Amino acid sequence: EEPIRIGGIYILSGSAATYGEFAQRGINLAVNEINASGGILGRQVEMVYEDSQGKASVAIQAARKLVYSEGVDALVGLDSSGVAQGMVPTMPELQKPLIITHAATPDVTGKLCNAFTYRISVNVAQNMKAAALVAEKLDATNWTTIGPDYAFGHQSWEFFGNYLTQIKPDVNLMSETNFPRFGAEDFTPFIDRVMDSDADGVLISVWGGDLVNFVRQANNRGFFEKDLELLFTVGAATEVLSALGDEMPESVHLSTRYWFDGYDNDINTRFVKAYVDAYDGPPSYNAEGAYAAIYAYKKAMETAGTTDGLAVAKSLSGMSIEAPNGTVTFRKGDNQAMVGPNWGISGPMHPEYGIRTLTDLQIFNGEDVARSIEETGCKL
Amino acid sequence: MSGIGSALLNSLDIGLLLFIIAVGLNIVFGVLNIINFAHGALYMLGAYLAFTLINIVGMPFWAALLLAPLGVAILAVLIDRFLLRYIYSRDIADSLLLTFALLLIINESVRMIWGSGIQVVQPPQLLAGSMDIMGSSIPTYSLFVIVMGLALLAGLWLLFNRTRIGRIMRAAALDRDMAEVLCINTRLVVTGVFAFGAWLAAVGGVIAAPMRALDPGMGDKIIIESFIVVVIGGLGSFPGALLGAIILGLIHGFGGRYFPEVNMLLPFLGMALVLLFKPNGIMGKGAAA
Amino acid sequence: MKIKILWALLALVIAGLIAVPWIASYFYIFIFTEILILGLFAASFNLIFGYTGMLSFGHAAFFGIGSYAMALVLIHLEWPFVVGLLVSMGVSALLALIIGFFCVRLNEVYFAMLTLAFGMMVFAIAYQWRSVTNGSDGLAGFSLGSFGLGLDLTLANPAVYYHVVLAIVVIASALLYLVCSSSFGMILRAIRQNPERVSFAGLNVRTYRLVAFVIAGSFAGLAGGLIAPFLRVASPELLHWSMSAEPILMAILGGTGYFLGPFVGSAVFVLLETWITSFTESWMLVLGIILALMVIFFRKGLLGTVLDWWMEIKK
Amino acid sequence: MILDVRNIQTFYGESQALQGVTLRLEEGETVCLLGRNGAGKSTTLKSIIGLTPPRSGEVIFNGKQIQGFPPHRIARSGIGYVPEDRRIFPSLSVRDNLEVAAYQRKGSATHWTVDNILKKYEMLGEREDQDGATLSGGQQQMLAVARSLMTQPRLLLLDEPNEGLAPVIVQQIGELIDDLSQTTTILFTDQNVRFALKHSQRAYILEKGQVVHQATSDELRADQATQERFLSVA
Amino acid sequence: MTSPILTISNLTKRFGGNAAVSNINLDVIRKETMAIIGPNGAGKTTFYNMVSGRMQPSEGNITLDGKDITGLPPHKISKLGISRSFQINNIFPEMTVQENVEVVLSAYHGHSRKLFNIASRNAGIQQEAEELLKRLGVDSLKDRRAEVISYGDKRLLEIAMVLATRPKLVLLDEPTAGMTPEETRRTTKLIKSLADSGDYTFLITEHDMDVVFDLADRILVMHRGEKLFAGTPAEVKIHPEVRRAYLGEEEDEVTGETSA
Ligand SMILES: Nc1ncnc2c1ncn2[C@@H]1O[C@H](COP(=O)(O)OP(=O)(O)OP(=O)(O)O)[C@@H](O)[C@H]1O
Ligand SMILES: Nc1ncnc2c1ncn2[C@@H]1O[C@H](COP(=O)(O)OP(=O)(O)OP(=O)(O)O)[C@@H](O)[C@H]1O
Ligand SMILES: [Mg+2]
Ligand SMILES: [Mg+2]
Repeated sequence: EEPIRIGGIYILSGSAATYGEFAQRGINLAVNEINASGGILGRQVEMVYEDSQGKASVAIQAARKLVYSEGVDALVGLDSSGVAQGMVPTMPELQKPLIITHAATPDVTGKLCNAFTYRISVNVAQNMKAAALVAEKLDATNWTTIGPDYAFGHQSWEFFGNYLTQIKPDVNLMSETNFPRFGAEDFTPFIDRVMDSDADGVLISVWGGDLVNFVRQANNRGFFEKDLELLFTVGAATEVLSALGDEMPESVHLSTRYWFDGYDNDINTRFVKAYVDAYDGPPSYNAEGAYAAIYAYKKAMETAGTTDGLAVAKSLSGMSIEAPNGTVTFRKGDNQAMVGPNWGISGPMHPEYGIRTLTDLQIFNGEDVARSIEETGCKL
Repeated sequence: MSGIGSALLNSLDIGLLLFIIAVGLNIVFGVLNIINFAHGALYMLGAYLAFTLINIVGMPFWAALLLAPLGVAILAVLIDRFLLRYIYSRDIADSLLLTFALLLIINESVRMIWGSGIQVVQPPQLLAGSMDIMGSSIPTYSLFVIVMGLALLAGLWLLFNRTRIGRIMRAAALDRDMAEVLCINTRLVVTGVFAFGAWLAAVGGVIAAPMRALDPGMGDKIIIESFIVVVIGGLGSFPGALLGAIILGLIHGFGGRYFPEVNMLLPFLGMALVLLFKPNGIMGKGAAA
Repeated sequence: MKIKILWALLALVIAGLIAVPWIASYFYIFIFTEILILGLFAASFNLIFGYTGMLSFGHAAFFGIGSYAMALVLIHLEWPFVVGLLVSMGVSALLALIIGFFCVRLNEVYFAMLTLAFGMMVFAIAYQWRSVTNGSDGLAGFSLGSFGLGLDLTLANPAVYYHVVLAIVVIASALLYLVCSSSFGMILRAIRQNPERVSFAGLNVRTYRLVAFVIAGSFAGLAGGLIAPFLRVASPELLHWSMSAEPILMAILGGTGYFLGPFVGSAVFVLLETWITSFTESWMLVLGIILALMVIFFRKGLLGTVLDWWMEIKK
Repeated sequence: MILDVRNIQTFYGESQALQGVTLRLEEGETVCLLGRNGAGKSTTLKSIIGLTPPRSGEVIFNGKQIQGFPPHRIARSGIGYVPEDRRIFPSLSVRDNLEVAAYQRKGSATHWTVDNILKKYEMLGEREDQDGATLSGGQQQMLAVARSLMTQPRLLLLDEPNEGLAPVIVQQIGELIDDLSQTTTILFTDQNVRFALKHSQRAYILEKGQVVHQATSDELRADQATQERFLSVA
Repeated sequence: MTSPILTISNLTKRFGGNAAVSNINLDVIRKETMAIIGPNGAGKTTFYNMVSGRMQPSEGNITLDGKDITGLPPHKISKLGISRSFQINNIFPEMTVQENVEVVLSAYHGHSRKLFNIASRNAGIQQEAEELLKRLGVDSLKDRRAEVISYGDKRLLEIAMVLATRPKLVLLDEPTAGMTPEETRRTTKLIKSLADSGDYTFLITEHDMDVVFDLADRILVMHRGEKLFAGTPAEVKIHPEVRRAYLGEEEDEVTGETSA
């Protein structure tokens, strides 16, 4: 029988190509496991990838190609928020389900939501609500941010500020914020600026290679010796931690959408082991998301008994699956998975992986940090 | 350290790194009349080679500084012999297209060889840490970058203005046929200049490696910056390239801090203003526009 | 005689293009829509590059602003499609007038760099003026209303949209072609070869370059107006310098010396990219190699090489 | 024999400019190449120096075949060339224009140095630091000849050396040719038949890419009929 | 008849410290042919560059038909009726010979502003171009690319282009340089017939004294940027300083073939 084809749209070239690669790793593991145990509906699973180049226009053409030319039954993917924003509105046209595994913009399961679009990963709103809960317990009162100068950085700060002032009205959100250009490579001016200011709490949403540069430059500047509460919103991403090694300071708050050491269940144990065996290092959050997405399709297709796009999309809605990060439910009404971010404090070096460990790990409950359906603006 | 002082110093160190990278672009353009889009890719290659030599092979930084640029220069000789030689006599558009193709090839090869992960190189022991100068602590590596930049500037200036080789390069650039009949082996000059430009790019890459995280998009990040540097300072002028690099460093250093809403615009605004009022760049000379 | 055969061939190609929705798989409707739009974009670029000799690195500014204009019209005003196209052209013509006013006084590399600077300034504005442009996310989620001109077309249907694009691109190209072969076009070619001599013939070279720049800009804007509804998004990457590089590549690939060269280049580029990405993830490597070989061996561009070869054997 | 050109054929793309040119120069001779516009005079010189390599035929210089070599190798073997359009390096100074051309062949003496040239040709000496582009037409021509001397040529090819020069300068160029011919073999072209014959010992006449006549300069001077026939000298 | 068409007063051009043209005063009479001679570097081309708008004078005024044109850009000066040729060939290399002339003609007739006519269908301009080429004797080359025709033919083409704008005042910078004697004679004759037709005023520089003495009504001799002497050909020939500075002592060589 013909295999089931699933299309993956990720960044496969340029600076952020590493994220596409992580997703591919997670997907590979899932696909191999599924195929080894008989596939989906008795059919083997086959992946077809397209490079989004991080551009909405490219991703949209890629999706059309995957659906109309490659004949895929379902789509996974999307790393960048801009790509997601552009692509999601075209999904009803394609009549195939899409599970977003990485892009974090709230809108795609908010005001842009539609019946074909799902997200299995944590979004900015969820993560920032958790961040606010972490910040609530800290002594800092003057908060500012350092984030990339595009939607993600600005949105993170907005959501964080809103939640934090709700639960802790006496904090001060500084008007002096810092948004270095994405890919700027030099963050020293912004680091100096924060050090010269009255801030005692900083939300840092810089990520990826930029974050690596940021941390190293901050070390040079003595930034971490100052008495500041630091929240790194994507700080516990394994690629960043392994690049930095012990240059990542201890005792700062790091978040990730999935911490490999945080879940004590069989699926996670199996997943982490398989990943470490295959790729020689701990899995990153977006490898986990992509891994889980394939299993989500398996369950949805088997529930629907078909690979028909509309039917599969329908059965995804409200569905729960067991994933490395526990039971994951796509909430009816906005199709956002109820998953909680992981926040912890950077601790001693991990004996095997050469990265910082997370101590005092807090795994937030997905429901607790999610916006209500009314707040999302999604009308399904 | 006071805000302005440290911002100044920081601008200087970014500026000099940019200078080292951009000056090769400047030379290749000035002598060969080629806009080398692959210059950033060669810079990246220098950085990745350094990464391999230092982190994998375990060589000291200084050996990498010597060897990695040499390797890139050798690659450049091959590129010149097998690809560029076909298009030197054609107009600038062809070289644009070919070096763009090269950029694609090198970028992808780097991704295939080194993977797309983020890599980090440590500075050598000698240059790690900070030094106290006038009561403020300055990363030793920044000083090293500044010294390297200035040393290269001096060397290049001497080479081009005080040696016959420099004049020969300029002559070959102006009129290749005429240079040929005056006993100048222009093929050799051309190959040499291209390899030299690549060498400079790679030196920039090695020097950048301990300061910048390595990823397969790092070349693309630098190429437009290099254009800006070259244009602001003036095509063909080394002190100009230095000035352009420092100005761009200042724009980045102060723009982000004091005009965050328009910081992306500023470098380009600066470049446009320079071109409008001094089309040949601040220190450029040569034919009027 | 040969010229007649060429015209007949062209007619055949257009007939083939009309038939695409019926003869090719559904996906090719999208591919050909993209080819046509990018072809028009590249042809507009070639008016200033191939004909007038001005290498612009900022042509995407007009393409992108055209797409933003269209998106804004559709989101906020809900005007008919044709009106949106006219607005796109108008806005980009205006932008081209402003940018061109400064740029046409410079030559060659300096011109290229100044257009790059202006193009990236427009990009930076679109990226950072979040209240109007929605920043890095771009404008998405607009719906296509009526076509206008009393025609009842369902633009949301890709096949219909394809035919609309085809018709508009053919008309626009015919206009551009007229401009290129007019006396004005001849002056542009003369300016490319020897601007000084043209000024000694009594013409203000800057004015001519500016007019060419504005015409090219407005047609790029038209192409941008067509791309936004096609992609369902107007985003900053359409304004980025790497988008400006595309028409350059396409024009050179196809042949800058021929009016249809950019269209051929666009077709080759889009098809190559589509095909290569199907069989390898390292499509950049393969594309790079193919590009390099083409530059080296097809120096007059594909169309030029083919035409030369054809003229040769039929001699 | 210092130069032996045997039946060379040279093409520009598909169009053939030289249809088999044969000529010989003995060491020390000064020979002129005459002919109407487009006859192929410049192409002959360019074929010898290698700028337009002949497609067939041989060029033997100093006993060695040189056709097909890159121009710099031909030039290094001892041939100097001054093109008709001068080709001064525009943004190099007069001094630098001379300096880049300096070439020292192993085992031969240096006749020409930048300093003795600038001294000898005042017109250039006065403008040592001026950019090539800003020289007047005549000054550029002087510089072009002087520059070619810097390669210490044994054979000098001059393409219309006095085109665009004032009569006084033409005289000077004539004197220069006479002077150089003491030490150097010279092959030059000129439109001014009288001038050419006065300063040469022998002449070749080209027409449509072929040598149609050769004679000593004295013979040709006297031969009004031939002059009229091939050179339209009334 | 004797009202000056071009009046030059105190014209000076300095480059750095050196004056390439220094304090020239001159009236060019309508319909006359005036030659400017002088040693290399005397400033002749620089003088032309100022009159035609290619360079801005450092000092002084240029008046055409009573209108001050000092410092106007080339295209304006051209429109006012001054047309020039160049010492170094200045054509459109990739166009055909015919198209080279057509460009100038359509500029002159204002067709260049037409965006939607088809240039190659413009019979009037085509015919006019062909006539001009015929007049210069290069009509047989009309379909060849301009860059491949020989040097002499390029110079003739350039004269055709100069005449295409029907100028009142024509500046020719060494029109016969590089031509064969035959072409030189033909060109001289052509210029003479144009001059005699009374439609043009000519300013000519030349190093070929035959041409100069043949054509010129008056001669301006420049030396080191200054006016050395101005007068009739006969006066110039015998002027001792001119002989020393320019013509050289051996008169027979100067006058070339005619004396032969
Ligand atoms: N670059 C070129 N491309 C094509 N044809 C050329 C080229 N240069 C010269 N020719 C042709 O070759 C022939 C010989 O030209 P050449 O320049 O050698 O003549 P010449 O005797 O030096 O004439 P002149 O007295 O005008 O300098 C001419 O028919 C000319 O048109
Ligand atoms: N742009 C410039 N900068 C500096 N000096 C210049 C410039 N242009 C011309 N000159 C100088 O001005 C003087 C006059 O030059 P010009 O070209 O006018 O002479 P000319 O009379 O036309 O000579 P020829 O007969 O050789 O063409 C020369 O000494 C020349 O070197
Ligand atoms: Mg010649
Ligand atoms: Mg002159």
